[in-house]
Amino acid sequence: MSEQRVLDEHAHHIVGPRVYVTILFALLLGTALTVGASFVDLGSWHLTSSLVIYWNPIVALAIACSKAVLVVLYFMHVRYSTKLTMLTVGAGIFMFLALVGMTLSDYISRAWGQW
Amino acid sequence: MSHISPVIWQFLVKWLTNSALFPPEASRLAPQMDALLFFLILVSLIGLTIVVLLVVGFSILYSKKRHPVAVQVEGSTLLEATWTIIPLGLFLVMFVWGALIYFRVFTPPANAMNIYVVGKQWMWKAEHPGGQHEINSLHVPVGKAVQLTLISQDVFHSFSIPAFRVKREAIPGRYTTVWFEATVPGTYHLFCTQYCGTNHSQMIGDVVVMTPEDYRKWLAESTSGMSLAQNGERLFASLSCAACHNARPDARGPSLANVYGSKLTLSSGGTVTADDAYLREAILNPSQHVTQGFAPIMPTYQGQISEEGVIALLEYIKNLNSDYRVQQTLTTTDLLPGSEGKAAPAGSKSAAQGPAAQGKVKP
Amino acid sequence: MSSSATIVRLPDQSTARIPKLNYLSKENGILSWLLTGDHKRIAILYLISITFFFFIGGALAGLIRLELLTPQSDLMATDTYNKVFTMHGIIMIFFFLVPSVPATLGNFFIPMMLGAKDLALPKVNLLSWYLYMGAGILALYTMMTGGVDTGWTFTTPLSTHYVNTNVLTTGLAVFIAGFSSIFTGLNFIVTIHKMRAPGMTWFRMPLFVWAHYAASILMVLGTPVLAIAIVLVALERTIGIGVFDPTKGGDPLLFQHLFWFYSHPAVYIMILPGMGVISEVISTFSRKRVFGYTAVAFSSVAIAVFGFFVWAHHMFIMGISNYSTLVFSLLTMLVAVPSAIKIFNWTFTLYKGSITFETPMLYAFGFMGLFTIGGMTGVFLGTSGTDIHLTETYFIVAHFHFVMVGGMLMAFLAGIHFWWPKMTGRMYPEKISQLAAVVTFIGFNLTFFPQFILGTLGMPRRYASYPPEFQILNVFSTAGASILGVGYLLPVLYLTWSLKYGPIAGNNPWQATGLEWQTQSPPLTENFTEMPIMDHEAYDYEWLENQQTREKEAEVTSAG
Amino acid sequence: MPDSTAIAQGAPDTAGSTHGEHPPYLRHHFNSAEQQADASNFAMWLFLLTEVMFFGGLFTAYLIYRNWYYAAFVAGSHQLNVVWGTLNTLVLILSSFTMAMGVWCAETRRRRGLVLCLALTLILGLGFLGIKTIEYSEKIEKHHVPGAHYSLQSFLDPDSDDAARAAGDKPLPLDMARHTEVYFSLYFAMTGMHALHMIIGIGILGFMIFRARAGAYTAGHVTFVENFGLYWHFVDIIWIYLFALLYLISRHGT
Repeated sequence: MSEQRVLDEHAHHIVGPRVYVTILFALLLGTALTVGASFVDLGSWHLTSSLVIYWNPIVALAIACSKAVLVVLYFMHVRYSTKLTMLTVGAGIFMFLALVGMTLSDYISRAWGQW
Repeated sequence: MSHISPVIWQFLVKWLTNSALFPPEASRLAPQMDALLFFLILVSLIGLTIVVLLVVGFSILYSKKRHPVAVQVEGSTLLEATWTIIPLGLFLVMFVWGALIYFRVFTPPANAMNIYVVGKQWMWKAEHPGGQHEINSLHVPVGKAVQLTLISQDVFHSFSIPAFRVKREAIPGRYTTVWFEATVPGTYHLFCTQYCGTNHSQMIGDVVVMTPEDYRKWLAESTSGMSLAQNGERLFASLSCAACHNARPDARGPSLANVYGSKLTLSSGGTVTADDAYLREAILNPSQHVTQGFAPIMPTYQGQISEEGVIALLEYIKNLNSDYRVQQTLTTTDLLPGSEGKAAPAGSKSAAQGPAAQGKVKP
Repeated sequence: MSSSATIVRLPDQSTARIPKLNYLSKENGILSWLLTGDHKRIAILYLISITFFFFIGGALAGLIRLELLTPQSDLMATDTYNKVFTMHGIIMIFFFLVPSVPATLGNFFIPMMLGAKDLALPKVNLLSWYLYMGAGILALYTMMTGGVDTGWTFTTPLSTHYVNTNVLTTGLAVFIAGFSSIFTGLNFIVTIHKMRAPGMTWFRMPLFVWAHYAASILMVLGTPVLAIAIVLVALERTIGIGVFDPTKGGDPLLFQHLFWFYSHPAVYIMILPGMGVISEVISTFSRKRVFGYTAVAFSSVAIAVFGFFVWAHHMFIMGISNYSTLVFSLLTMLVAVPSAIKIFNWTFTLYKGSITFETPMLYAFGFMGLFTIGGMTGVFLGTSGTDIHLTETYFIVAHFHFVMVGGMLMAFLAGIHFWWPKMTGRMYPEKISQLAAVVTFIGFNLTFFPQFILGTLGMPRRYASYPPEFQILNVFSTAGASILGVGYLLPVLYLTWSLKYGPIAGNNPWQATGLEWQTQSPPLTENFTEMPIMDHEAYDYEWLENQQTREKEAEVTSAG
Repeated sequence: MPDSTAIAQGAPDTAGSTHGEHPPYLRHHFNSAEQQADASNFAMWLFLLTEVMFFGGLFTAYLIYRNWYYAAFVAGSHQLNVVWGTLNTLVLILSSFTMAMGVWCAETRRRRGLVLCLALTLILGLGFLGIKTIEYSEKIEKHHVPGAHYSLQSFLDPDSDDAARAAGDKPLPLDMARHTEVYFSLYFAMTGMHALHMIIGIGILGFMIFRARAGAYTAGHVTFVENFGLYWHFVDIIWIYLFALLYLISRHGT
């Protein structure tokens, strides 16, 4: 990307249109996939009589996550930015999971009855 | 002492003579709870003494007068490890000990007698299996394990008997249980300790612990004529539950005889124990609790039965150990005044709206 | 006291002058304050406003104590009483305790301690003060127009369906106040990461800054969850959505999960900055580097991290699963450890020091005693077994007042007395301030210690009337409260007095080592004449002495 | 999002003109333009952190009730229009792309390009809100807004409802049907919060276009554009999840 001069306040890497276009198409593809997947029954996996894993939600979430990751890494430049930024993103994800996980743990274990 | 104001002096005397510093121990659990409590107090006192002694001691030894020039000390890994590990160890002991007590308080013994308690703004309603109702008071026999099944009709309440060292929240829409075994006859405080609105501080009462014979006497003279189970039976009939829940070969609902406490397999595949909580859910949200082999056709009774009504039904189902009774109720249904307990048409939202969800069935 | 018993070194009053050019004299006029970007001026704005709210909350506390003087609810009707304690809680927590040390002392001194000219985002800093004031005024308006009686915890379904008081406006006030503290915390984190002077490595920062860093993390990550919980309560009240409504299939306990996810870390937001103050004070008045600097620094971070995973210990008897109870009880035990570490490290900072007993040090001692009690009684409540008996009684009231009032407020006063000469350039009368410290300590214990006994006896909290046998202890408590009130009024009086008549303090009256003391007091708007270089560890008293001798030599040579 | 405007230390007129050698947009309390840029960028990330936790509460509630009332959630999601939903997802992704391009234009000092990109982003954002309005009005007509007027009709009697019939829904038992209200509570809470963020973003976009035409962001100081870009992408990410969780629970026959 020869024509880009690095600006005085930007030591950091400038992401160019080529990357953005690629990501755009990846995201559009992901959307198509997830909509498509939701119309097919991907079946389930019976671990026990009570514990059953359904694939549809898992696939949907997996696609959503990969789309999110693309946006974060390229549109939001995390891939090219400092450790600190990555750490911040990591902290966000971690606390989010802590909130969801630890709250859910209560609800799940309530179903186990008294003891 | 003459220079102390007479008022304060009076207070001191009164306090020292007739005001306790520690609540009475009136349940089997209380001494165990207090043992832990004293252990905690002891540890705290020791810790506090250590800190205070060190602070005071250092302040005297190393005051600027005595010790004009400070000696820089970077720190000591050994010391820091000590006061990291020792407290941690103590805390873990407290955790385990506390957990054991917690287990005890919330796991009632099998032979416990069950009393239902419904909390509502701002009163406690106790329902004895014998059909005795009481408000803001609870009569229990001495030396018998008593299990309370608590539920709230509106907001969070909390059922607290300090002398027994037990406390449990009454939650809207869910049963909670706690148990105790009173050891000393007498009258004790009963508080609502979860803030529940304007008259929170008036939601108090007495727990009366009686000798077995007194208790029997009390039961006899305060009975309402019909037991909870009998009320339940009438309700069972008037809601014509027996139309499906009769043990006939073509019955559309499972037989309820001896169902209580049994393991059920649900149409969803999971298995559950048919306890109070499950039966309550099965009445109010049936479609999530369909027994295997039956169609999800049972209508919901959400908003049509009062909590007392549900409790009566539970008592009936609990005591239902033969299908014969059901057949009887089935035939006696038409004898009952049909109006009674005839609920609003299913699906009427207004009935389910928030505080309006008071039952129309008063046995 | 004799000169050897103090380290206070004031300049010669006959010649000393307050520097002509400083952040107070830079500009004049009300606008120069309302539109300022200067962290020091914003800190002063905060100081004034939180003092105002503190005394409103205090007045409400006075009413509560008066009502409880007698067993019957005779001073006011029960619902009035409920409104009073609710507003007391909301004002004290969201409008005093949370912003108290960070927004005033933190705002003022974090940039100076780091050798920066200002916080990273001055406009955001000002914005957060405006948000705070807006929220505060809204809360006061709510109080004037009928108040709210849900208790500061907004417990559903009480707050959504069973009260018809101003829950919405109060909720909005708390929501806005929350964003104010989010922006403060955000500002601190950015400043600490990006604005440190050359040589100011992480492990050369004063522990005050470490403590604020930890607290800021909690503010940034915790507060939004409270915000969304309040939004949902508002929606449930207005259009009647069913997220927390048991009659629609919602779970009222979910609200408490979300609420306590913020409100438990919030107590660390409140106490951590106070701990930071104590570290500074203890070190300065015993002329010693804090014992085990790294341990204290990391214990702050540890508290912040563990603090996020213990919230459900507020719900042990409220119907969370027994398995969760075990997990959360265990984690609660873990979070208690770092606090113990801090206490002992402070204690051993005194060891082989050269201790003097100026007012800030007295408050610090008070803090250590009271916080130890408060912390230990916290373990009583974290222990799932005893929690059953003690929770929701006056024991819990006493516990968090020992931590919040006995701990945080003592620390706040210690900090105010410690940095007052730097903020105003003037000294306060030492004797009377020491008296105030002692009065506060006595009054506090008399007020809140009886409440431990009351709680153990089983007296429930939030009761307008109570069984008569509890009266004596309540009378003690009320008597103590009045003494406490005096203890809090005194500083206001003599500190205001000192603004005009106090002796000139000079740059470094305590001989403290922090960068903030190495510049004039009151400081310049840009804090330092030239960017300071941090060439020594924190709390390096040798460095300070060499520095001073060097300065003296310089004067001598310039004079000769 | 009031703080991103506050973060903008961009305006040349508010420059610390005292330091001659420094670029005009450098605020006096920073030592270098790079420090200033890093600081505001980091601040923006921290703000997004708070946003994550803000939505975190909603996602927690969603997961709990979805597990409890799965059937109700499926029936509820069948009331949403996948076509509109997908269209909105595409619109938002496209707007994210134009925003990213805008940042690039600013970084490489293309004024025209920047204005164009921002304008496109704005239009797409408005398009998103427009479609959302259509969807909301459908819900209002069907009385699927939680509260006093909530109607269970489409769930008790799916044949009376096109969407439900199309999805081949079976009638829900009354108790489960009632729980669809929880689903729609969460639907409106989540999409509503998201839409609110969009509206704020569009407001800021308008302000930015105005400034960009004056060349404010193409003179080397692009922090504000970049920070806003971060915000916009974040809002995009939230929608990516909302779309998957609210619209696509189960589209195949149950």
